Amino acid sequence: METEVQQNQAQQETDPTPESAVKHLLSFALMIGLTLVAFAAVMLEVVPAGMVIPFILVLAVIQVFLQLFTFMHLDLKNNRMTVTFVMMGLIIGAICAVALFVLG
Amino acid sequence: MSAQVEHKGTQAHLPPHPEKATMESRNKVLGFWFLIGAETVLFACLFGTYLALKDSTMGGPSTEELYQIPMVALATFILLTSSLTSVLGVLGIHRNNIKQVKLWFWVTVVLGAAFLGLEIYEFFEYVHEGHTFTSSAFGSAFYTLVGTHGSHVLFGITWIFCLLIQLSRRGLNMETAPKLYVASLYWHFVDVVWVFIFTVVYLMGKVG
Amino acid sequence: MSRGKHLGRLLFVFSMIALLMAGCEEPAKSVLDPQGSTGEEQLTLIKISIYIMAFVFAVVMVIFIYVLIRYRQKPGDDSIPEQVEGSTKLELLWTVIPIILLAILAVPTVATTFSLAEKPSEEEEALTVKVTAHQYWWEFEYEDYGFKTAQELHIPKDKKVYLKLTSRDVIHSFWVPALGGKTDLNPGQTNTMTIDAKKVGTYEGRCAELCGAGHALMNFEVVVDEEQKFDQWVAQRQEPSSQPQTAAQERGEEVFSQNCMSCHAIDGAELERKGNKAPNLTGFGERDKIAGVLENNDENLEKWLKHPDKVKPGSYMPSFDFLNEKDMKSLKAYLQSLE
Amino acid sequence: MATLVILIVFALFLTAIWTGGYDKQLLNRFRSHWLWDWITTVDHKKIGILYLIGGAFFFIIGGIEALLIRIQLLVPNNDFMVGDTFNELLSMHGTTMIFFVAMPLLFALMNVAVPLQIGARDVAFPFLNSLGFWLFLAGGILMNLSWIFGNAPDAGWTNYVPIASNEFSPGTGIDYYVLGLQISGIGTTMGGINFLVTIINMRAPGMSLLRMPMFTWTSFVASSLILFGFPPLTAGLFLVMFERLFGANFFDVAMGGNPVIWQHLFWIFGHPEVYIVILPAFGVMSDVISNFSKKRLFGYTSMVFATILIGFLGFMVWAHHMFTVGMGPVANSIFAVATMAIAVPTGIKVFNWLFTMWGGKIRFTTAMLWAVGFIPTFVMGGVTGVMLASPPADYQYHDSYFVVAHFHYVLIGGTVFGIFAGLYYWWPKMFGHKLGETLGKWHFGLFFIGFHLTFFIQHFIGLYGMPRRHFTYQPEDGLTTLNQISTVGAFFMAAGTIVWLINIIKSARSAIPAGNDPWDGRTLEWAISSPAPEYNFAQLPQVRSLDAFWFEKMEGNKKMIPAEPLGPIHMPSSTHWPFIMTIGFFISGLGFVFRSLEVGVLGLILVFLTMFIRSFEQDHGYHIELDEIEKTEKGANA
Repeated sequence: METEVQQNQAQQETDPTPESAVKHLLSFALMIGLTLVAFAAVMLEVVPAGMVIPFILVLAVIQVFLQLFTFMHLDLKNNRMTVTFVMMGLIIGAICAVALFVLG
Repeated sequence: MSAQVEHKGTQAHLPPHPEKATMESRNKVLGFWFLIGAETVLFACLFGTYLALKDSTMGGPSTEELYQIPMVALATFILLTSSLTSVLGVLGIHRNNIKQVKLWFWVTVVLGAAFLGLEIYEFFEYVHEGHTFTSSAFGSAFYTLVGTHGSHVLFGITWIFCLLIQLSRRGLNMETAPKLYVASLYWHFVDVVWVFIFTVVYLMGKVG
Repeated sequence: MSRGKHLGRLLFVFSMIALLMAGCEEPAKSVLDPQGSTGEEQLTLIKISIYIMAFVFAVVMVIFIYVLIRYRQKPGDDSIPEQVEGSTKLELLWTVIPIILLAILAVPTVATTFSLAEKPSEEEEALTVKVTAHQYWWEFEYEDYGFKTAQELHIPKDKKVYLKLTSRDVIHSFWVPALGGKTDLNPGQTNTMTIDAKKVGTYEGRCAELCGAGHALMNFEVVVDEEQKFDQWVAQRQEPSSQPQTAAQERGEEVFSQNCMSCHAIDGAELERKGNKAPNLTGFGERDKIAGVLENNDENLEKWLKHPDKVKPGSYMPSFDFLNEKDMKSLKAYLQSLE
Repeated sequence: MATLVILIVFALFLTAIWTGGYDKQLLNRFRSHWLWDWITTVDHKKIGILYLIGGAFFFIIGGIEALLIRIQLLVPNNDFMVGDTFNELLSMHGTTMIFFVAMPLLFALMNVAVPLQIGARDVAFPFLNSLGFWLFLAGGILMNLSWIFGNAPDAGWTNYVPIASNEFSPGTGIDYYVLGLQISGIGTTMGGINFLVTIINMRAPGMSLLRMPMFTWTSFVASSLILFGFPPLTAGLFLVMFERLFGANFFDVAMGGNPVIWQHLFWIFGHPEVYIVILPAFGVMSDVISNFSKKRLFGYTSMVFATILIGFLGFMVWAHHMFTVGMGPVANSIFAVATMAIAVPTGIKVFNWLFTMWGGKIRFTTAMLWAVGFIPTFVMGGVTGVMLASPPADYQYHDSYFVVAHFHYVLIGGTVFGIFAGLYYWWPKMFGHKLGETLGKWHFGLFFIGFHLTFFIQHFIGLYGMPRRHFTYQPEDGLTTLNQISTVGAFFMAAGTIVWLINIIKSARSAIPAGNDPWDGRTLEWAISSPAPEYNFAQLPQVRSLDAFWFEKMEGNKKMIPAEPLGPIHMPSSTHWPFIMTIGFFISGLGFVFRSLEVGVLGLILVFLTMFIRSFEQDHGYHIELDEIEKTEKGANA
């Protein structure tokens, strides 16, 4: 198997020293914070009534990107194709969901 | 014909990023990302269906009466934490530290099971209140969306559980490491879907 | 090989003749010969698009035929043609021109889409008809006049008719090619559509959305009359003559109330129960067709009553094969007497 | 009781496998049989041939259904096949032709050509590739079993609810549709992912994205459409299944449901599906036209971007199938304009094809005839497509024979012509010999004339007021002659297809070796022997240009320059698990069709069990040694 271990240009740049957990812990803290804010916005009615839904949706979207780019190790530089397809999935998904909601 | 290829991968030779080291593992990870893309659209369609039908309660309890936010919040924190633990497991792979990998993935499985237990309990509660799969269009759409997510959680913990067995039998090598990496991607995806479920289903259901 | 070529040419000539022959028949209901303003507006748009598209098609064909003749490989010529990469100018040309052509089509398209969706204004005093589709028949309710009829939609000439369309069971689609395009009838939803007719006559209508076994025979007619005649028809529908006159008809009414009443209704008749599962039969004797498909005469009526499923597959009407000859005759007499 | 029996049989099987208490000799006999070789193959070229056989089989079935439909419409008020029978015919014809003919035949071409065109030894996921084929076959067979059990789907290939709900379509007909499509859909999604990863990760050195042959590009875009287009169908089919089998209420108005949701889900899938089956055909045309004009593709870069644009816009226009549903003028206008926009990239493609031929040296081989016949036919279908994009006009065309004519012009004139062009073109690479040219020209002639006879007329049948899916018309409608011509045309097409089958048999009998490069090819697949050896390339080629092989030939090289030294080649080993897993899916599907939850779940258990076993299996393939490769290569060049 090792004979097959090929490294392409992208991987050669990666740092051989293992990444630290600090980034992930920070990201996790942020997620918990965003979740708390979302729950608070709904339960405590601190946000103006009409703005609650867009507000919590934005928070959810931020969380998705946190997951994608920290936990799931997606990064734009090395995985351009992956990022393109994931974004396409999100866009088409959003269109489907909104269309079904509005037109269905 | 030709001889079977012998497997020589041992812990000592594990490269820093096993998920990118061979063509096979790169294919696996990329293919899995595509699957995630497809699943995103699948869930989006179920979300759309739910949104279109959520007000058709046919006299049953409405979203506002039904949902219990404290329980949802608990489930959310459990699942978010499990997402962190699975990424810590992946860091273990990158450090070639099998103990760390085992520990964090076991925690992930346990948290996943706890989440699933909460969800099943929640469903029982709802059925008790007259909100069932067949009681209304709302009921059907709700259980289909949340249930599909639940079945993903179930599949995820079973999968990681199987991989943990493989891990203890064969050690951390070029075969098990990419599998675990992919499983953790799956787990994060399940988490991402839940972020939308608690936002779109539960919180928006409370806003009305 | 040469015989093959010969035969091929013959086939080609034959197919061309066949295509020409196709133009000879006179179609009874045609999108291309509209009788109302909705159909006319749609035809205008159809024509604009056909002209633009015919132009595009012609351009492609001219280049296509020229290329095929001019650039076929000549025997013995083994030279290698120049490997052209492309031409920005040409490529821009066939990007920009289609965009312009499509813009020309898009403007009237959007305008017509909105104008067709408009509700008729107050001054137009539109006639409102509620159309309910059933497997496999049509119900027309004249809400302003308070009566229902089936299979035949009567409308006055030169007057806007505002249709409110819904379905009792599955999805159907309302289509009268000569008067205007389709609108679906969805269960649990009401769609609207405005039509009018500029010429007196009878226009064929069809169900255009697969709705089950009898889909192909879910036909109806739109009968257009001068306003005066239409008013007469309305008056008669409001005061129908449904009382049996002869002994046979009286017996027929009895047979009707014993066998047909649970589903059918007849306005003005002194019958106890009035069904609404099946077409309202008031004025049946005056209708052109039975069940929307058979010409309305005694023979066909018997055929229909005895074996509805053979006439219209999937029909929910049970067979009345069991009626004895006398009862059948009186039932037919009664039905035909309804005006 | 039945459940108990099944459980016992199942348990016995399991014990037999686990304890090894089965007849080993019998198993060995199985294993040495040539069929076993095909069942367990993971070789993309062999899987391509399997797809071809499967697709051709269903093509014949779907064709017979079409002929029966045309016979029924030969005379007004015909009573040959009416009512539900006719609805079953048209539903099965549509579903079969799209899912079990167009898709697998394109997958056949993709499997054969794509890895060769990018200079790869294999696809990214040989296991999934094999599984995808078997699932397609299982889905197709499951759905066609409905003919034998006497209750075929009858709600059209669009399967609109509520006509497809229990209330209005009792029995098991629709269940075959739902489960058959669900199973084959899973396979298709896998196939799509496989090709995406193959094309992204496994290209030969130097094969940059903008050096890929057009067919590879279109396969790539079509695969991404599969990736995002099939999940909505999967979701929709789940909803219908839950509604029919478990009493859910998504579409039942009385329970608060909404039938329009299914239409949206179906068309969010359905419209990309149209491009899934047309784009690879475009790719075949591009390669064939360029090859037989001896010219590089005119405007290659704009072709690539046009393909991507078509793919992307393909997701934004689904509602143009639903203009009459009552979405309101705003939604209708938006979707109308978006639809028209697709005409621009499509037009770019047509003109690029024309100008590829311009200045070339056109050779009229059969493959090229299909490509040449494709251009006017597809343009016809394209322009009627733009006409349909205008909602007010569409109110008239919608669900009439005009639409039937339009989509047959696109699907036959585009996809089927493309498939035939591709088959005549790649046949030597698949089997080592060409398909006969004379019979091929007869095949083309009969099919082409028959096609236009059948469908050109149908534009007028529609405009004269005949809705589609009607099993009859009235004598006074004035549609008799038109329908008769159409029926005659259908028989011409059938005759053409028979000539094709004769051609296959005849050329296989004589099997005159075609040589490695019978067409003076331009792309990599012509640089290796015909049929391709199992490892494809003994040495991965170094790609230096678009039309890599042509470039080397112009440089005076007879072969590609290798990018690596000759060495042992790693191959994946054959596996029977995809077949076993498919059996699990099939049992499950059949169980759900017959409303037996136990059998359905049992089948799924078999599926998961197979997955489990597969996950624990350690299989690292095998190597083909150097001497073996040298022997093969020598034999091929001799």
